[in-house]
Amino acid sequence: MPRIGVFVCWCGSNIGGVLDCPAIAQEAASFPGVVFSTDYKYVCSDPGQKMIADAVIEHRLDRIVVASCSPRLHEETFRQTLKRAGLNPYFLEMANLREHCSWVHPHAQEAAQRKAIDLVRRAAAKAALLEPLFPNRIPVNKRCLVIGGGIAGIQAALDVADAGLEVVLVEREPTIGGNMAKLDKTFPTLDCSACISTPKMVAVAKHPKIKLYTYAEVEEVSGYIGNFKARIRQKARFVDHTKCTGCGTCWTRCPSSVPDEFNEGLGERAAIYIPFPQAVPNKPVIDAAHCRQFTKGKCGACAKLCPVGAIDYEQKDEVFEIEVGAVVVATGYGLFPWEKVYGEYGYGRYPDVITGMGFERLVNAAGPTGGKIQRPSDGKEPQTVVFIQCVGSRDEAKGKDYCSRVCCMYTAKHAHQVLEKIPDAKVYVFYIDIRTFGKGYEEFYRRVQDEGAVYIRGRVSKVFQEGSKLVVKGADTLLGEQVEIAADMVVLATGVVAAKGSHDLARMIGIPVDKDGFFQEAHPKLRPVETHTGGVFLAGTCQAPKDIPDTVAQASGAAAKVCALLFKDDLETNPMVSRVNNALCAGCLACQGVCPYRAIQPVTITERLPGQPPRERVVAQVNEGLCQGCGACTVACRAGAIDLKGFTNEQLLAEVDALCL
Amino acid sequence: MESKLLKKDKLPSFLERLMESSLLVAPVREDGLLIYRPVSSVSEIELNPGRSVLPPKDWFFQQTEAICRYNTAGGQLLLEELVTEKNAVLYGLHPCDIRSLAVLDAVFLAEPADRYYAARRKNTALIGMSCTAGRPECFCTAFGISPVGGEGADIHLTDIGAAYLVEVLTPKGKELAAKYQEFSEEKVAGLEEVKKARKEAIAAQCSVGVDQGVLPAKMAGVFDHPYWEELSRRCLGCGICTYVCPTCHCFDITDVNSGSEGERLRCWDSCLFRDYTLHTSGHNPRHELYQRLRNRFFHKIKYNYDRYGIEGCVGCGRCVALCPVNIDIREVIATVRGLSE
Amino acid sequence: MSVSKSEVMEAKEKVWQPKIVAFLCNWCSYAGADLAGVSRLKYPPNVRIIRVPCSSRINPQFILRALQRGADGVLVAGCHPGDCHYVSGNYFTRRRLLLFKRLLEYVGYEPERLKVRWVSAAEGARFADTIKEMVDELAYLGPNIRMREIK
Amino acid sequence: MKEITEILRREAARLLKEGIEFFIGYAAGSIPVSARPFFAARPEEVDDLVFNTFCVHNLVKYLIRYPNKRVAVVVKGCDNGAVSRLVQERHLDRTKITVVGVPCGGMIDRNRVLAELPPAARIEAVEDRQNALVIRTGQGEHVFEKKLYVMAKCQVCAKNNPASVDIMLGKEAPPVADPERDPFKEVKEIEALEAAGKAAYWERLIRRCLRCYACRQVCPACSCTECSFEQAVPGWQQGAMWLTKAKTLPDNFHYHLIRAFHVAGRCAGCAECERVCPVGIPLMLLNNKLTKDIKELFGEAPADACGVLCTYSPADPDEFA
Repeated sequence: MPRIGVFVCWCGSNIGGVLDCPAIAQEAASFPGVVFSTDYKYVCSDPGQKMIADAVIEHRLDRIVVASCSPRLHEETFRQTLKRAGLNPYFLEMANLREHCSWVHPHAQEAAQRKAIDLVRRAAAKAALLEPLFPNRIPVNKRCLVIGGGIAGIQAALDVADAGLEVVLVEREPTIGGNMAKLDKTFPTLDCSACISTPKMVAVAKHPKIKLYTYAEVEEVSGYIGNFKARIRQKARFVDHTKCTGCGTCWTRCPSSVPDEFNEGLGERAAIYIPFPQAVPNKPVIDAAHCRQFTKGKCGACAKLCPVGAIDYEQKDEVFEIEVGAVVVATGYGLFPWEKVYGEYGYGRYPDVITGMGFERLVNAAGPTGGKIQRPSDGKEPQTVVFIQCVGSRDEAKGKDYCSRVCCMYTAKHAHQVLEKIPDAKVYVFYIDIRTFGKGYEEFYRRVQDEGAVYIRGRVSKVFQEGSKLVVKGADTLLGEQVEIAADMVVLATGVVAAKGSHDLARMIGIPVDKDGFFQEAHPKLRPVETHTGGVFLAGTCQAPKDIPDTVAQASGAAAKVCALLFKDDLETNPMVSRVNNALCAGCLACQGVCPYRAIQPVTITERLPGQPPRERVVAQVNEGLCQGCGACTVACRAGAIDLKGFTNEQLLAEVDALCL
Repeated sequence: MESKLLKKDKLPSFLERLMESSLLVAPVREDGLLIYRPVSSVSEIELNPGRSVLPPKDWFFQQTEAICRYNTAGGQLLLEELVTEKNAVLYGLHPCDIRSLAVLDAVFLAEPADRYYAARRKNTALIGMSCTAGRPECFCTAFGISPVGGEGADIHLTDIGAAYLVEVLTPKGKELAAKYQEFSEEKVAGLEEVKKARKEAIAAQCSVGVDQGVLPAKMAGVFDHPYWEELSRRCLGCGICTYVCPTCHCFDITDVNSGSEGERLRCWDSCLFRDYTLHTSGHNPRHELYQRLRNRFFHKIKYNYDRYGIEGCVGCGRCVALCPVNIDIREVIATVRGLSE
Repeated sequence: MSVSKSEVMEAKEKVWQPKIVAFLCNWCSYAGADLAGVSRLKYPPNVRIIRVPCSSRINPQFILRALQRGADGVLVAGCHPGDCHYVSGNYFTRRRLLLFKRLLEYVGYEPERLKVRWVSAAEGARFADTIKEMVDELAYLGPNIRMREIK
Repeated sequence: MKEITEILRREAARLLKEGIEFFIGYAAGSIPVSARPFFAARPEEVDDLVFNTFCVHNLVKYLIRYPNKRVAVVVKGCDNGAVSRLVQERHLDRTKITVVGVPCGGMIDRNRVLAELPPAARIEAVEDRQNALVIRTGQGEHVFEKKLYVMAKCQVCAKNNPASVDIMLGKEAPPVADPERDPFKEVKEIEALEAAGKAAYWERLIRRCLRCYACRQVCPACSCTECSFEQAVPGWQQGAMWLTKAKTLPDNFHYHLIRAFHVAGRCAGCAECERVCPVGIPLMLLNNKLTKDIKELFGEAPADACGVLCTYSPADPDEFA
């Protein structure tokens, strides 16, 4: 019979203010197996933990129930307490009296008290059946996979590589650089985006510890912390980069022209191309969907012209597998597809209604207009420019209620750029609220107002074409009147959304996404770069909208986490994994079918029953390194031969029974 | 022995009167199944029952019986024994089932007597009922049972057309007869002949004979015969034969807990189940199905006789009729006889 | 069936209150219930929570056991489909419980006795609302007496 | 039928001479209107083999006992599904089994026939004609039109000629099922009841269960080495005590609901569970309910080795959102 000790925590007044903790402890003393019970102000405090350790010795306790806060918070704390007290750390069961009782039922103290007693009874019933568990050790592969080559991925890769670890960086576009490479200037310092990001791009390409795969995609990630396997598809570029010198002959002479995605469709590129002049690698790829050699079966201009014979129309995708110990997901963001939902702004029918990112390209010296601000429709310099903020942000009607965090500032920057480049231009900004929380942001916003930008608080209800003008109708909610502006160009501050394909990626890696499609961090405050999957970390806007300094900071944070993990030689495994009782297993392997980690395999055993001749038969076997302890197999197993340590059938039934008294 | 007549039309009112002072357990047909259970109205009763699916043993030795309650709250053990003291009358027992109670008595009433069984037995009066026809599976005569005999009942009824012949066989029966004498009439002559003819007619249908006292001895010699393995090939290992058997009496004890209180239950068990003789070590002396099936037949024909002087089978034919794979104890008896000759 | 009942038990029987046993997955729904607490959302104290790693750990037999031993209603909550911490666990849960819930209803349990909900770690309010909703529904239905031994 | 029996004996003798361990078929039963499973182990035993309209038993379950032996087994259409299921679940090595298919014209529901004979009538002879069963008793001749007295499963049977067997005996039998009959008619009738009505219906039936486990023992989908409901000693076997031996309403319900759930999507519809039940619980109403729901919710059962509950589709209906 186990000897259970029950420790009821007041958590100051958090629990003690609603529940009668001494009475709970007193009631707990009558539960089967409980030989000691007490209450204390803060059980998690040093004296509280010492009290447990002392009681273990004094009362020869071998199972501990702590009735306090959520086990998600302090389970590990108390496991360590048990360990220090000489007990197996898994001889702990917690009753959640705070989050699940006192905090939510302050209005019904009597019923809450009864509930608290039930919760402790449940914990004691489970505690009585706890078994000692022992972790295994698994080796750690000292290589890191970074998915996404934007500024977040670049920063994470460089930090990890600089620490001396190997990095594999995979980018799906032909170049690294991401969205930051498209930006003209960065707020509020107005330094040139390319000038500060391209050196980092080059550093990645040159770093001896970084293996860079561009135009490649991660197709599958399997395995577990310290021991992942990733399958990577290197898409066919049709250009042999080992031969190519990046001379540029091909793309200048290519007869095809295609809307240029890098320039947000505002310019054109060839079918064989580099996305922008400072691309890394600075070698082209062929866009087979638009190349005449592929679509029409004849052309071959680039192949004829290439001085080194690097063009290879026969090139195939290559698929290969790498092994890594950690994964950093840095897949960035997309922009809100406003054309589909904003009918009031013309569903994208008016060429002079452009997005903020389009404006970035328009104003960039390497952009389609060579840095001159010209309207796409007729190439004229706009005299009146209207900026509309919160397009796809903070707009529940369009399905996005969060703030994208960067639009206020980039719009201010755009306003500044118009006023700087076009003398006497008129600039109007429609906004809901202005959010300028960063260092130097508020000052920059004031400066733009001083420069002449007119800020109008209110939403725009309609934009329509009238002659060569765009009429912008809206409300000025501060003055309480309707506003109508005849503009030459309208710039929409489209919000930040989850990147294309991020949902599929999340499923492939096994990390959750939040309601908006961004990857879910393990804790919003305390574990912002970790995910719920051990060994997988987040960097940048794939987690939530953020500006460049925050992105870079998070990337470095993720890199620090990767280093902390990969500098270990081996890891302790979670001992709460499945186990098979061979005597009951019929070898049907229903469990194998439901295991998401491929942790179950058939194995042939020799069964020796008392008084029976030995017999060979197949049973299921759990790989404890792969098993993550979800327990799906335990329900698939009809015979109950497979059980989950720490959450056994017997324990769970005891919990049900204890709650149903 | 006292004999009387009970007009058929008076039987319901007699039973109704019985119900006033006792619980009446009687054959009832539910969805075509004949079972014995306490009734609340005479109209529920099948007055001239055939063979029930479940034997009436369930009344004395219940399939699941709470034998005590306990409470350990506060570190103290409180026990409450649960013995039924209720008076009951069990109506409509056929001779084979009456005999089965003698078999169970040998087990449960031998010292130290089982008090749960003993209490029910003591407090229950038995009203027997002669058979009017045999069924294809009947073979009670093989064990010397008369299909019209009431030995073991307190009062025994035999259908003789418009009335029942009432035989009052025990002091308990006498008490009942005296208490309800307004229902009975004096017996007419010639009824013994009716009974005898009925007995012979049914006996002629019973195809199997058992040489009492001889067959048990013969069985010892066939314990290791391959026949048992062959027979067991089609056996499913279910518990039908044991659960419908009027003399099977194996049970298992289970505690059903609910926090610090609970009940101790006595539940029927079956020697055909794989965990029947399973030891804590994992060893099972009857690991193979043939060993378990053999044990059942040895118990019915030999062990029970050796131990108590009475066979463990009463020829009711329930197991023969209900075995899903037609394992027929009559064939087993015949085969064993053949094997040992 | 008790020999001597505690006063708490007797008090409980006087005014019947629905009792809900909830099985919550550790990563989403248990965290969601924690969030309800952190956010100080109030909901009726009729629910008792059992933590499991994943909703796919919930054997239908646990649900049946709870309903037979004293629960008036059972709540099963897990991550939203596609968001399972263990990749696919809740898809299996969904299949199993779609079927099992129908089976329970087929033998006479009212549909309200078993509720399955997807509750994410961010949906504290949804958890609290689910409990409120269940308590209302169960209070209307009355005590669960199905498939129990009535002594 | 006689013809089939003759071919059957011939084939059995041939297979036994070729060295198979057993030929599992049927022999005449010892009680009227019955047959029994029969294991022929030697060529001279084949003369006891029969195939007639009483051969209701699904013999496939027996194969689990001989996982490493060469065995031949007679299957009807409704028994056949169990073979592939047991092979998929690795209980059987298909290469070691010879599956002998017999065309089936429907099996007689013995209980219904006997119930219509006059009480205490002695059966003297039973004659199996093409479309009728003729029983002679001391009180005359009773003719039963087979079509009206076949088992419930036969009335909706869509596979009375087993497919993909190793040896098929005789000619294909014409369809047995009544095309007008909805296989889920009874299930739908129960579904239409109020909750209280459903509970009353099932409580009355399930309370009666003896827990003799015949339904489990005969079921080819109940293929566990040891049933989870037999693990009565918690802790010792690292198992949980799901059930006690107690015949109580909750435990009876637990047993039947979970057993039905365990065979969900794996039940081949042979209805043996219902046939063997000594207290007449219509167990197929549970199995058919699950079969119906699976079809409605997830479409036709996939060929997945471990069945419909071991797989999923992200597009499964979501009632829980």
